[in-house]
Amino acid sequence: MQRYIIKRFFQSLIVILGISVIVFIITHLTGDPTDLLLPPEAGPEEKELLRNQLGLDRPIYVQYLGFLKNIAHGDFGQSFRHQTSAFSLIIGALPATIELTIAAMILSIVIALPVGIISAIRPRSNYDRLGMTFALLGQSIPVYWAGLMLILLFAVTLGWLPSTGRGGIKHLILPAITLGLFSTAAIARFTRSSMLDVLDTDYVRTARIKGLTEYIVVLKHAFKNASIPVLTMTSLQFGRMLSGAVITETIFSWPGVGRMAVQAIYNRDFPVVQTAVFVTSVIFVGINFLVDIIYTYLDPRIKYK
Amino acid sequence: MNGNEKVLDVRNLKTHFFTNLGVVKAVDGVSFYLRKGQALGIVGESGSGKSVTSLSILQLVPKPAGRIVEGEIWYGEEDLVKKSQKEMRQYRGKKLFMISQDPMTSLNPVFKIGNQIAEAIRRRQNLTGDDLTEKIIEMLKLVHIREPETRINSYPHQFSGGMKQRAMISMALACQPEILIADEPTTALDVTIQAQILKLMMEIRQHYNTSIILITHDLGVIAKFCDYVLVMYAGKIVERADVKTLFKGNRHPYTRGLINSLPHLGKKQQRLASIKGQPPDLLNLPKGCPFEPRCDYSVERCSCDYPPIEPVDKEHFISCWRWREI
Amino acid sequence: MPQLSKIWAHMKNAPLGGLAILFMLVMGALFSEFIAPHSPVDQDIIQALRPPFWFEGGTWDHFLGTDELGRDILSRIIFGARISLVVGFMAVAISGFIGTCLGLISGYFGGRMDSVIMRLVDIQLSMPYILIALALIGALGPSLRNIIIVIGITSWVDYARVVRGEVLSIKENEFVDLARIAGCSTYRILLKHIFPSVVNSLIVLGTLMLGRIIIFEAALSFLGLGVQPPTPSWGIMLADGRQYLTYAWWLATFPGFAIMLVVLGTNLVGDWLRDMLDPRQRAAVRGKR
Amino acid sequence: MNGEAILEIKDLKKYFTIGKQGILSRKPRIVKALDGITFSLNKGKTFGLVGESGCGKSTAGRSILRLHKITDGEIIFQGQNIDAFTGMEKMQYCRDVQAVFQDPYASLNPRMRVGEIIEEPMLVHGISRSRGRRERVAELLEVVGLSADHISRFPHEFSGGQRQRIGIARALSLNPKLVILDEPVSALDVSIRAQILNLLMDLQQEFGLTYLFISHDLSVVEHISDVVSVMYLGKILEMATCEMIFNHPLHPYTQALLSAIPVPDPEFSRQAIILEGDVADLLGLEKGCLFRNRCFNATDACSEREPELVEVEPNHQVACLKIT
Repeated sequence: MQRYIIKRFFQSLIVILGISVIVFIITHLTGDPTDLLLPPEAGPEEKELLRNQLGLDRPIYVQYLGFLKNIAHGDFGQSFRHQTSAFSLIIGALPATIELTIAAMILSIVIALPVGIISAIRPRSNYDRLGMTFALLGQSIPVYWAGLMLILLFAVTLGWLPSTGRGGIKHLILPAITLGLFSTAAIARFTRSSMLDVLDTDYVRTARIKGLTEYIVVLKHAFKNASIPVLTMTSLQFGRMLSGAVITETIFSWPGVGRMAVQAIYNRDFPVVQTAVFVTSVIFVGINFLVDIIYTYLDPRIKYK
Repeated sequence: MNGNEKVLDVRNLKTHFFTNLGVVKAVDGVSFYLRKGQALGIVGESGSGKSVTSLSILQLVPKPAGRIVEGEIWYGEEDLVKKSQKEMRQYRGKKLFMISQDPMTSLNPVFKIGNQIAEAIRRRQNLTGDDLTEKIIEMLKLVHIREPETRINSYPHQFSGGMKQRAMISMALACQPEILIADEPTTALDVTIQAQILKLMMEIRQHYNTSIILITHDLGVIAKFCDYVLVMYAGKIVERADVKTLFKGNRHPYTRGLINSLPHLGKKQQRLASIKGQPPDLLNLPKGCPFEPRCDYSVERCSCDYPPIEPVDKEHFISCWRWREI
Repeated sequence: MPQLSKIWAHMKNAPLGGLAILFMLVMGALFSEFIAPHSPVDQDIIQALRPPFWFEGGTWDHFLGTDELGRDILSRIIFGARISLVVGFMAVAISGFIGTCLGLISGYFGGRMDSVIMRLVDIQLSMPYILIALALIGALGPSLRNIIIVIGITSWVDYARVVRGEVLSIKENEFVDLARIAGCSTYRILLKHIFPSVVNSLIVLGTLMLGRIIIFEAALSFLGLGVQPPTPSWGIMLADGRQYLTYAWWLATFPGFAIMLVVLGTNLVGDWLRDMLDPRQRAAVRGKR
Repeated sequence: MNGEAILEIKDLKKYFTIGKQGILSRKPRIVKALDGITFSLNKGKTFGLVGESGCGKSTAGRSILRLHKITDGEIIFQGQNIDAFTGMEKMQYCRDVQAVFQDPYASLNPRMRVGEIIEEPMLVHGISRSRGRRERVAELLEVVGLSADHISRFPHEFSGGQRQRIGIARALSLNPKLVILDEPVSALDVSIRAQILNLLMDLQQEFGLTYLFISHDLSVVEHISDVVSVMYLGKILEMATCEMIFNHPLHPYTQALLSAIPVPDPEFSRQAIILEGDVADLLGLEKGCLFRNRCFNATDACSEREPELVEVEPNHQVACLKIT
C-alpha cells in the first residue's frame, strides 16, 4: 500500500512538473511582454535592455529552469496591473474559490448519490425516469445560461437572493447551484449506471442468496463497490468545477481566482494568469492524490498491485 | 434413498426473458420434485435453461428482462412463486442456499472473507464479538481451509479459486439450508480441485442430510454425485430418471447422443459418436420438438407437435414421440 | 454490422426529439439565409428591445423579439447555429484525431509510451481547460481558426482515455494474436483489427462531445474571447443579453435555450447510440441466461 | 519416440516478471511459467500437452507461435532455430505454423466477414489473386463442414462450434505443417465437442498435419493424442505414449489427475486420489520437487533434490525421485 501511495506521489510530482512546462510555454506564446511593460513610444534600445533584465535573451531552457526555480519559491513575478506579487493576489482570491467549489461539490454529492442509487434500484420506475430526465437536462444546460436564468428568477423577479458578490450563505446559494448543476447531473447518472453494473454481479446475488435485507445488499454490498468508479468520476468533476468556476465567478462577480484570471486575461496581465493556472492545477493534483489514498481504503485490491 | 418426503415440488415452471429481440423461453414448462436428502442433477448444455431453473427457485431471475410467467414452486405448504422479494428473505439463507458458477466473482471483492461468512452465520445465530470470530474459524475449518485464524482477515483476491469455492461452501454450512443448489460449482476449477470440492459436498450431504440440486454440463460429475437426473434441452426436460437408468436405460435420443459423444478414459475409440447440427437458437425455436433438427430418429410428427412427458416407469419420464421404439 | 432485426429493434427506441433537434440544427446552419426572416446584422433602432410576439409590444415580424440594436433574435439564433456547428464539428474532428492516435498507441504498445501518454492525460486533466483556452486565445487572437484549434487541442483527453481502454480490452481477444500468427504487420493489426472495434465508441463519444464543445465555444464567446461581434454567435448574444437581464430577459433567454436544446439533442442521440452500439450495454439489455 | 521430428523444444524457459523493476519497486517477482521443458513433435502425429491452469502449457504454445520472447532454450523447426530467423524466414514460419485457440467468440474478429477472416492470411502472404483466394476460401469452408454460402456472413451469425470450424479453416488456409491447438474444444458444448474432435482427426489424416494439442481435459487428450506429456508448474513431470500414460501412469501427479476425473458411469467406483492443497501453495518450494507438498508419496529426499525427467522404460519418461 505504501508503495502504491509513494508511486502516486511521484506521479503527481511529474504531473506538476508537466504543468509548469505548459504554463511556461503558454507564457511564451503570449508574445513579448516588453510591449506591455513599456510605454508605446519606447525605442528598441530600451526594449533590448528590458529583455536583458528579464532574462528573455537567454536560451529557452535556462529561462525555464529560472522559471521553475522562481515558482518553487512562490515567485510568479509582479502583476503588471496591480504592481504586487501575482502569487499573493491569487492566494488572496483562493478562499473565495475554495468556498464556492466545496459548496458546489457538497451540493452535488448530497443530491446526486441518493438520486443515482434510488434510480438504480428501481430502474424504469417513474422515479428513475424523473430523476434521469432532470439529470439529462442538467447535463445539457450551459453553466452561464443556468446562472443567468437563476439570477433572472431568484434575484430579478422574486428578489429572494442577491445576484452578485460574496457574503453570507445567501450569496453562496445561486453560484453554488450554478457551478454544481452539471456535476450533480453527471454524478447522478454515473452513480446510477455504476450501481446497475454492480447490482448485476454475482457477489450481490450471493448477498441476496444469503437472505440479507435489501438495505444491506444495496448500501453495503453494492454501494461500496460502485463507490470506487463514482469516486474517480467525482474527482474528475472537481477538476471541471475548478475550471467552471471561471464562468460562474464572472457571472456572479464572485471575487475568486477564476474571475481574477479572466480579468487578467482581458488586461493581458500574464503573471496573474499563469499563477492562476498553476495554482488551480496544483490544487487539483493534490485532490487527486487524496482520492488515491481514499481508494486504498475502499478497494483492498489496490494495496497489492 | 433417504425417505420419500418431497421438499420441493416444481410444477410447470415457465421463466421467460423479454428482450428487444424477442422472447426467450429459457425455462418452458418444467416439472420435477426434490426429495429429502436427495442429490438431484440437472444436466444440459449452455442455454438449456438449467441455471435459470435454479434462479427461479430462489426468485432471483434477473430483472426486468426475466420473469416467471407461469407455474408453481412448492416448498412445503408454500408456493415460492407467489412470495414477494421481502418474504423470500425468510427462505434464502435459511431454507435455500445457492453456490454459483464462478467462485471468482461470487465473493464481494471489497469485504474480508470473515465478514462475508459472518453475514451467513448471523442469519441463524445472533453472535457477536469473539463468539462470532470463533464460529467463523470453525466454519473455515469445516471446509478445510488452512490457517483459518489468519484467513478470516483475507480478502477474496488473496484466495485461490478452490479456496473461494470452499468459502462459499462454508457459508452454505453456516446457513444450514434444507436445500442446497450448486450451479456448476466446479466448472471453473481444475480437476484435482474439483475432486476436493465434490468430496466436500458429499461430506456435507451425508452429515446434514441436505437435499442438493447439482447443475452441471459434466455427465461424469452427475454419475459420481447424483441419485436422480433431469436432462434439459432448450428450456424443457426431455428425460428424467434415476442415475442408473439414465446412463444404462435411457430412451431419449438426446440423452443417448450426449452420453455416446463423450470420450471414455482408458477406452480409446477411433471416432466419437457425435450429435449432428448446432444447438438451438432460443429466439427461433422450431414448432415441434426442439431437438428434431438434430435427431436421428425424427419423424414427421416431431416437427409439428411437442411430445408430452410420459412415464416409462415409476421414476422414469420422457418426452419423445418415439421413445417406445428407441 | 448488426442484423436488420437488431437495427429495427433499436430504431423503435430512437430519440425522435433528439434527432429532430440535430436535424433542425444542421438545416438551420446550412440554409440560414433561406430560413431566417431577417438579416442577423441589420440594425433598426426603432424596433430595439421588442419582446417576443406573445408579450405586449411584440410583433409577429420579430417572433422572439429584438435586441438593443433592433436586430431580430430568431434570425441571429438561426445564423448562430453556423458558428456552433462549424466549431463543433471541426474541433471534434481535431480532438478526435489526436485523442484516437494517442489512445491507440498507448493501449496497444503499452510500456513506456503508455506511461508518457497517461501522464500527458493527467496533466491535461489537472489544468483548468477554460483558463488555458482563454489564455491561448488571448495570446493568439480570437479568430475562428484559433478557436477551433484551441478547443481541439484541449479536448483530446476523453478520446484518448476511451480509446485506450477499448484497445486494452480488444487486445486481449484471441483474434489479435491470431492475426499476428498469420503474419499481419502491426500497422495492419491496428488498422484492420483494432481500429474498427473502436469506431463505435468514437461515434458515441463524438456525439456527446459535440454538445460539450458547443457549450465550450459559447462560453468563450460569452467571456468575450470567442468569435467576435458582429458575427452572430449564441455566446455573444448571451453576453450582450446579460446586461439587459433586468428589463429585457429575452435577449439572454432564447440563445441559451437554443444551446440547451442542441446539447440535449446530442446527449439524447449519444445515449441512444451507446445503447445501440456499445456491446456491453447491449448485453445488459438482453439479460443473462 | 521414433519418427521424423518436425519441431524440437530444448530446455525452453519463459520467465515473467510481475511488477516492473523501477526506482520504486523493490524486487520484482519472477514467475517461471516454463522452467526448462524439452520435447519434440513428430511429423503427422499429435502431441498432447496436459496440465491444470497455470502449469505453463499455453505459454509453451505461445512461445512456439513467437507471441512472446523466450527467456532461454531453443525452438527448432525443421532443423532451424526459430530465434535466428530473418524477415523472410519468419513469414515462411507463419505459413508453416498456425493455431486454433480456445474461445470461439474471441477468435474471430466480429467486424470482418467470414470470407475476409479466412482470406486474410493468404492476403498478407500475397498468395494468389483475389479470385483465386475466394475460390480457396469456398473450398476451405467445405473442407471444415460449412457451406460456401457462408462466405459473406459475420461471425455472430454462427454458433460456437461453427465458429471453431471457421477458425480451423483460417488456420488451414496457408497449408501449414504444424497446428497449435490450444484448448480448441474446451469452450464447446459436449455434443459439439465430438464433432470438432472428429473434424480435427479427419483433417490430420487428409493433410498430414502435425498437432500440438494443449488441453486440461485428459479424456480429450487421450482421444486425440499419440504422445502425451503432463505439465506441472512449468515443468514436464511425465511424458509417454498415450497408451502408457493412461493405462500405466507412473508419476503420482498423473495418477491423481487421472483418478480425479469423474467417469460418466454410475456403476464405476474407484477411490479417487484426492490431492491436498492448491497449485498456488508455493511456500518455501525453492528447491526440490515442486509437487512434493501435495504428493502422497513424498519423502524428505524430495525437498532436497529436484527430479530430472528420466526414461524409465522405452518411450516413457518420468520426473520423480521415487521411481527413477
